[in-house]
Amino acid sequence: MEELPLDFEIVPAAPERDDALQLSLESWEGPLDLLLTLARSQKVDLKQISILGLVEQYLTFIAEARELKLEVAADYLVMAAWLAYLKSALLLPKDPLEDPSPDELALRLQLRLQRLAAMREAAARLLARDRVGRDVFLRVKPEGLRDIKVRRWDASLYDLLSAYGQVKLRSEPVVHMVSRRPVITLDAALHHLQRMIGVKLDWAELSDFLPADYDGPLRRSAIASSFVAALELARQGRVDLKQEGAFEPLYLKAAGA
Amino acid sequence: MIDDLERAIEAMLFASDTPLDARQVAGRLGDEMTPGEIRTIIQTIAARHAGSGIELVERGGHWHFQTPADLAHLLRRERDDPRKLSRAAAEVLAIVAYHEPVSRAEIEAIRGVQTSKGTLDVLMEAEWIAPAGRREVPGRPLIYKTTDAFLQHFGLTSRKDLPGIDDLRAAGLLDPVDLAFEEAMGELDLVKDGEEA
Amino acid sequence: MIDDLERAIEAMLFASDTPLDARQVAGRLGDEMTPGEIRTIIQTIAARHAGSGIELVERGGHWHFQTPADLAHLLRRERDDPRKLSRAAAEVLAIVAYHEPVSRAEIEAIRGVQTSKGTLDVLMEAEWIAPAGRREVPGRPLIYKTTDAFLQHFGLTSRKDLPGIDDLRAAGLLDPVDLAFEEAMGELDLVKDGEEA
Repeated sequence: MEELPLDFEIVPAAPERDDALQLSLESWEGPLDLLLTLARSQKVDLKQISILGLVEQYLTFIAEARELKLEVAADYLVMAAWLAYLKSALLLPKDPLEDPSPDELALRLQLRLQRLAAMREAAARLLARDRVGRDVFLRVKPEGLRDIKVRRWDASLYDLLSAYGQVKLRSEPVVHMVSRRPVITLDAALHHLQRMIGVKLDWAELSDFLPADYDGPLRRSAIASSFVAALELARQGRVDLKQEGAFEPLYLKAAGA
Repeated sequence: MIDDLERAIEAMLFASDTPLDARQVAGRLGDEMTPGEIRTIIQTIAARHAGSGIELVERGGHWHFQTPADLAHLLRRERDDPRKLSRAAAEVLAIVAYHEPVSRAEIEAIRGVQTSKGTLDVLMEAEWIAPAGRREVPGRPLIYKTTDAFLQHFGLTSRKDLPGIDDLRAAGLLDPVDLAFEEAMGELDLVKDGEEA
Repeated sequence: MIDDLERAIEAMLFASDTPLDARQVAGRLGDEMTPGEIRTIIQTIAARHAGSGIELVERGGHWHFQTPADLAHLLRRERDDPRKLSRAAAEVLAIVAYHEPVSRAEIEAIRGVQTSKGTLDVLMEAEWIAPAGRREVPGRPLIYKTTDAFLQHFGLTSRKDLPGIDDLRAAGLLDPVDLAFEEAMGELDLVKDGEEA
C-alpha cells in the first residue's frame, strides 16, 4: 500500500539508526504511533512484519532516548515494559498452558498496527480530496433563500363584541340590586288582622289568624308583621291582648266583644 | 464542448466576491489576452446562460452572476404568521367601530385605562382602522375610523350591522365575565354528558 | 428553451447559501411535486452544466453549485486557507468517518492514545462531526458521526464515496481487533514464518 503524504503536517520520517536520536518523542501520537513508524522502516507489508524485530527497535529507541535524558512519557515506558515481556515470552520455549500465548499477543499488536495504519492512510486520502475553499469554490455571497414572515392579525366578530361588552360593563355605573325576599308587609298584616278579628269573637292565639299555607321565611315574616299590627290595633283600642307570661302565646279578641 | 478559457472565466466570475471587469479577468488569467477578447468570451458565457435560472449581467463594465429578477418570489418567500389579536386591541377596535370617528383620548375615556401607541399601531398594521383627520378641538387630536378591510374581515356589510347595546345584553355579552364564564362551563358539562350518553 | 420549473429550481440552488435537498426544493416551490420528480429535474440541470466552469454536485442528498477542481489554480487566492488540521484531528476525523457511529473510547482504542477534548471540539466546530446519540452499553458513552457539511467539504456524494472504504471493509480493517483476532487465529503460522525468515 502506498502511503500518501499528509498535507497539513510533516510526517516524521521512519527513523534510521543514526538520526533516531535527533527525534523528540513529541513527534508521535503515542507509543502505538511510534511502533507504526518503526514498523514502516522494515519496509514490508504490516502482515509480514517481524514483531520480534519491531520489539527490538522500540526497546532500543526508548533506551537511547533515556540515555540522552529525553523525557519519556509514562505510556511509552508502559509499552516498553509490555514489549520486553512479550520479547522474553516469544524467545522462551513455548508453554502450552500460557493464556494468552505470546503468539496471540503478537498477533493482537499486529492487528492494532494494521488498523492504525489503515486510518492514517484514510486520513491522508481524505485530506487530499478536492476540498471546498482550496480546490473547489462556492459563490461568495449568494442571494440566500429567505422566508419573510408576514403578520396576519386574527380576531372574530365574537372577540370584538365581547370586548365591547366588557368595556360597557366596566364603564356603566354600578347598581346594587337586592333581590325581593318573600315578606308580609305591615299594611297587609293590618288589613288581614282587621278582617279576621271581626270573624272570631272569642280569644284566639295570634298564629291562628295567619293563613295555614304560610311557611318558612314567609311565616316568620307574617308572625312579625301581625304582632306589630296587633300592637297597633290595641293602641287604637280596637283589640284586647292577653298573655299569661313572657314567651307564652299571645291571645287577642275584638275590643268590647 | 466548452473551451478551457471560457470555463476558466466562467468559474472566476462565479467564485469572485466582487463583480469583475475584463482587465481583472485578464490579469488573473495571466495570459496575453486583450480586454476586448475577454469581453467577447464573457458575452459567449452570458448568451449560454440566457433564459436559464442563472444570468450573467454587466454593471458598469463589471460582470457578475445573479438569479433572474422574475424568480425573486421563490427566493424571498412570504409566509403568513397568524397572530391572535390581544384583548386590549380588541377593546380599542370595538370602541372605534361603535364610536367612530374617535380620538385616542376618547378611547381612553371609554375604556377607563390608558391605551398604548402599540395597540393602535397593531390595528393600523392589520388595516382595520385608519386615521380620519383631526378633531377641531384644542390640541387637534388625530381621530380614527374603521376601514373597508375591517368590515370585510368581520363579515359586516356596514357599521350598522353591529349589534346594539340591547342586543349585546340579550346575547349575554354584558354579563360580568365570571358569570358568563360559569355559564359557559355549564354548557361544557352538558356537552360532556351528551358525549358520554 | 429551458422550462419554467427547471429555471426555478436552478435559481434556487444557485441562490441558496446552503446545499438543498429535493424535499427543501419541493417545499419552496409549494407545488405538488414529489422529491423524485425534483431529483430528475436537478439531474437535468447538472447535466446541462457538465463540462462548464460551474458544476452542480450532490453531497449527501443535497445539491450545490461549485467550480470544477481542475480550475483550482486559477481561483486559489491568498485568503483561501482551509482549516489546517492537526494530525490527531485528521486521524480522529477519518476514524469517525470510516467507523461511524463511534464513541471516544473506540477512537482511542484504534489510536492507542487518549484523545484530547480539543480535538473533537475542533471537528465539531468545523461542523464535520456531530454527536449521534449514545451507545447503549454501560456508561452510555456519546457516539459521533460525520455530517452533510463533512461530505460537502470533502466533495463526497455519500459515505460510500469515502476513499478505499470498500477495500478496508473487505480486508476486515474496519472490524474491531477482537473480531479480527478470532478470524486471524488460523493465520498464526504465517506470522511465525515471517519471524523466522
